[in-house]
Amino acid sequence: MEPVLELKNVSAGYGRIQVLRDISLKAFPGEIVCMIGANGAGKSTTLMTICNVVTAARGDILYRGNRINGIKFSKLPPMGLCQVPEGRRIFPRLTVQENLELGAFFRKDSTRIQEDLDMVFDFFPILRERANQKGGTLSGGEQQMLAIGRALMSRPRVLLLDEPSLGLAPLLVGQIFNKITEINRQEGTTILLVEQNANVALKVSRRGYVLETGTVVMEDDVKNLLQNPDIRKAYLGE
Amino acid sequence: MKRFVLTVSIAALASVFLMTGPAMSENLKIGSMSPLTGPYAADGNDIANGVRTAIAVVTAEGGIPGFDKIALSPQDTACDPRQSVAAANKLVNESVSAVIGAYCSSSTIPASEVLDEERILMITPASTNEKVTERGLKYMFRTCGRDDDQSKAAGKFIKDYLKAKTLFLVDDKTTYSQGLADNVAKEAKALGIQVVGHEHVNQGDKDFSAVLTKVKAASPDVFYVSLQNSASGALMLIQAKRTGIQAAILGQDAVYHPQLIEIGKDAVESDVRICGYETALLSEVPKGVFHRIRRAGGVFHLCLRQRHGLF
Amino acid sequence: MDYFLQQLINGLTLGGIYALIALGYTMVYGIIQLINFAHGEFFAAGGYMGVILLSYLAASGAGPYVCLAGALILTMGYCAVLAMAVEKVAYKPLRHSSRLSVLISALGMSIFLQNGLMLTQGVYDKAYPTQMTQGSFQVAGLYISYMQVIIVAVTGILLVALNALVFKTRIGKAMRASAQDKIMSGLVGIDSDRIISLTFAIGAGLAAAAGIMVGFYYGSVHYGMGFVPGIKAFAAAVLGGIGNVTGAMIGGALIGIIEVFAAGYLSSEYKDVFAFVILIAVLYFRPTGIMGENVDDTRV
Amino acid sequence: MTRGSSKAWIALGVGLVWFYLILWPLMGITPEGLQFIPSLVVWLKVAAAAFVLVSLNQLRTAGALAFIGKPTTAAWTEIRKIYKKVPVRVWISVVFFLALVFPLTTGRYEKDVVINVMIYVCLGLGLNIVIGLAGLLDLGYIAFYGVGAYTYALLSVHFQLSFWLCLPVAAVFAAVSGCIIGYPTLRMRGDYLAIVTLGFGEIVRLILNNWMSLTNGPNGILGIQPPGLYWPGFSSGLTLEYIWLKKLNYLYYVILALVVFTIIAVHRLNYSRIGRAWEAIREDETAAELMGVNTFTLKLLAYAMGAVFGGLAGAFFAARMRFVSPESFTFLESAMVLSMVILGGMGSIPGVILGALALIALPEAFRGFELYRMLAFGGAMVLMMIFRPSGFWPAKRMGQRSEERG
Repeated sequence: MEPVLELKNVSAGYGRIQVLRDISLKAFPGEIVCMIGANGAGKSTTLMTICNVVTAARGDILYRGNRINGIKFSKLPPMGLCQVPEGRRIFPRLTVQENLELGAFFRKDSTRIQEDLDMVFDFFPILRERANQKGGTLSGGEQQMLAIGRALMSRPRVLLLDEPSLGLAPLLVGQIFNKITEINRQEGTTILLVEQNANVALKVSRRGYVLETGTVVMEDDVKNLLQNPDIRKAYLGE
Repeated sequence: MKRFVLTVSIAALASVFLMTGPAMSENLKIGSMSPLTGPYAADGNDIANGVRTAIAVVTAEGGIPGFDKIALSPQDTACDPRQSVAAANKLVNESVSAVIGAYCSSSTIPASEVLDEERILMITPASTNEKVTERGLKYMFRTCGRDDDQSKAAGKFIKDYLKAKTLFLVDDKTTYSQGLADNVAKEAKALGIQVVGHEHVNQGDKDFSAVLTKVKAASPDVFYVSLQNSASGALMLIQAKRTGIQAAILGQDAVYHPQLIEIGKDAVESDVRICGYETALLSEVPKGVFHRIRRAGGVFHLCLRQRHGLF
Repeated sequence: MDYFLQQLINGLTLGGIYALIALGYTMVYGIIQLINFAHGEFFAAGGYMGVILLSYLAASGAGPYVCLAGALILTMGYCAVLAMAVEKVAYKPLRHSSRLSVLISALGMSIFLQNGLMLTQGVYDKAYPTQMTQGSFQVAGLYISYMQVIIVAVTGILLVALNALVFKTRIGKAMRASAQDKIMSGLVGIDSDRIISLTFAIGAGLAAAAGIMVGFYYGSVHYGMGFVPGIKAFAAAVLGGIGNVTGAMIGGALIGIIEVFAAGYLSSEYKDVFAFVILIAVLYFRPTGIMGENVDDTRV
Repeated sequence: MTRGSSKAWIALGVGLVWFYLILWPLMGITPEGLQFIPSLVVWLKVAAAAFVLVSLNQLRTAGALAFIGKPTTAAWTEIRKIYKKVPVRVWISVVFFLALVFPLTTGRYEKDVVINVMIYVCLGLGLNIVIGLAGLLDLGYIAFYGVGAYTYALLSVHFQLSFWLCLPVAAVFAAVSGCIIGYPTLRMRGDYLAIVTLGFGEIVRLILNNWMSLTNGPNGILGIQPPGLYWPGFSSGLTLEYIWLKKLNYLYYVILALVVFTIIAVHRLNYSRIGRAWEAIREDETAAELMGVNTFTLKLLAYAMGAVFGGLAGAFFAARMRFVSPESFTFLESAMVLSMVILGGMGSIPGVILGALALIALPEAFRGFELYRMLAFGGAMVLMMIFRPSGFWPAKRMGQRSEERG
């Protein structure tokens, strides 16, 4: 089966500082793939490189078969590739509703946008309550839901999630990840999940990559990763 | 202002030739210093073009003995003292025989010291600050009137011809216009005219509504406007008409320029202009005429000067 | 009492003009944190294009209202195109370098445009066909000229329209989003370069409208007319809280009224000094301006 | 035609179309009708110039200009290598020697321009402390220049004090006004600072122009004494007569001494404890505050130190012109000094000197263009900024990570 998203020997960085060193990665349609690694391993940089916010020095980024290396990152959402970046980055001085509507900024089909809006409000009822509140006034968990809701509004084919569990209480983390699996099952969205919280990430996804200091050190099905002693010691805290 | 600057430049150029003995080099180099860029570019270019026309006129009449060509090197001072000294030094390097120059007094004064040191003749057609020629510089001359003599004529005109009792003055804090307004105020007080107000605006202001409302409240017989150039003069006259000021408006020579009519249009249509070198000109006109025009809120431009020797 | 009201009208008119220019400063600053020193030149270019189009349309026999409306719209369009070109040439290449280098590029562009106007339009002031809107009417002893009413009215209309655009429309949302976080707005599909270009166009359009009205109100335009009002409008934008659209309107009106009352009641030669002293006093007690919320400096 | 080069041609084409779209309405629409010829003529000239530039650029990228390109780049790397090998102290003494000899070999005009450059070097280095080191955007710096100039002018005219005595007095007055202007801005950040300093600059200029009794308003102050010196006069035995340094040559050496003093002082400040504290404030004011840097007093000190050099340059300016008027202290001058610092390279002494040279010598070089002088100057400023955003000679320490030093 053709991977929907593929990185071939990609290297990238900021100026002369190399962050990603020769990374290759695949994500198949409808699959949840996770990438775990310590802080500063280059997880966020990988997602930013996929979206061309960080330009890849070498290697190819293939999305549905065609090379998207040089494309302006504002052209990706219409192609179905969306990202919820690190730290959620919702628009603090826009209302919750406006944040969500911006998710569908590039879409022209206004009737279906309204449907999606109701769908997101059903997914995250708290957001319906706070629809006219400014984004900045929401709590961490609510902001995270808003960020994911906003990404849903663009009906992504591939969703890049950067540490959704960041700064959330364990109970909330559980809720968020149920929603993520629900989205994947219902909408069939391919999800590339970047997480520090290895436990939760590995439970939810089918395949996983382990990233250390900019290189992929291991790639396997989740079952094998869970048994692997090194992984258990390094990431699962046994 | 254009015709005025032109006549002044020709006079200046003519005097230059009398001063410089016949030099052997085949072409006579003349320098000109005026603000070709910046806010005063209109007047600066008048001066430069005035000198060009003067050269054309002189060459048309057979040129100067001993020279077959007169070359002009126009320099831009942008009314900035630093740039005018640089321009003066450049002209020294180009070894010009004389310089027609500088519009703002603040450019003329420093530049004249440079040129005087190198014994190069400098004639200013427009800087009216008394200090320009009172510093004992041998090579510094002026062909425009000084502030004090135009104000004598204005005082006399207001008193005898306009028969005004009260006077309101406005000037825009530039060497030329403030000096003139202060002198006119002094003359008016000496002649027993009551000065009901003397306001200052800043050069470059466009909105005079606040000051004009003050003038309207004071409702003087004559409103003396002393501004730097015709553009600001037109601004003042349009807004004065709009605020419904009944007083007769008296302007000075700098504002007397064809451009004033072009911009002012109906605000200046009842404009009586008396310009020339002789106060005697006044005597020919019967006194009552002006009095009647004043009552109708007419606009006058008085730029009379005592006949002054050129040197 | 009449004197007070008459000065108030003068102040509001002047304030309206400053507000229109200040809007351009605030919008451009809001989106790329640039003090656009060339903005005053769009105001001047608007003044010139206004009289060029007016005399052309009048010569080709159009009625007064057609002339006025036509000139206004076409001039705003022209200045929008000019602003977009300036942004592409002088600011876009410096998008990722320090904010100070863009500032100097703006200064250079201001000098360039000013002299460009002088060279194409001549050094003399260009007269406005003021007979179209001359005349004033009296209300209880107060002299109000038609032009003063037009300026305050047009300023009000343009501000309401701008507020609706920024807070009610889709493009407005994109502009606000882009101002708050350029990377994230890109990730939801907003092309920030197009939004920045659009912001410049709108800002310059408003400044052009102000240019035309100043032309009518004062009777003539001069290539250097944009410099001093530009600084005053920038002060107004900061007084109102830089980056805040309504703040620019309040700031503009305030600076206009302060200036006129300082000239009317205190001394007209120090009116600018009072305007700046009050600006500094307000900023001392409220460092982010009247309407400004504390915009965090660390922009991504 | 490789993909890259066709992109350049397309950009040129689009640019020229836009240029005509902007130029034609300004020149072509006249009450008599629509004219195209004058604007077309101008457009063709610009198009031809642009065409030449782009084709040159294409040739350069395509390597066709190797026969010029290679030797120049080789020479340039050579110079760089020599420059690195030879200790800086040698270079400085060479430059200093050249500066000493300069006035003897040149005419009045060149001396005058270089004196102006040196005045603006002092101003630029002073402003560099405020912006380059402490990162405070000061748009009203010329106020200190004015305070210095008027202080010396008034002291010299009213009390006949000598120039050398007034120098420190002018510096103190400027420093005091630096604190007065600096104080209200302490709590402000970024561009709010810009407008407040701009406001103060305008306030000082307006006061100079309107306070008739003190500053004689627009008429300015006349008859200021130039610097004097006791020089061993051989005419009547070995007596020290007092000669006025009026000649350009003498004035040149006075300002040269002032520039050398400024450079040494700024250099020492750069690498002193205060200098590092200023740089901490510039990089991140809150972090600096947390680390015990007393930002309030240090920012005031930055204003004061910057003002001192502004005052010194002002005093010399007054002594040299022997006439002072408010027209020399407009906002445009502040903008010019600011441009020098940023164009030359923030925080770097050679950079500021290059910046001053560029922005004073350039308008003089364009003097031949007469009306087009300022147009070319504005255009040059934009182009210089685009091709060297971080300045001609950026400071080495400016925000560089250690690995990038390599």
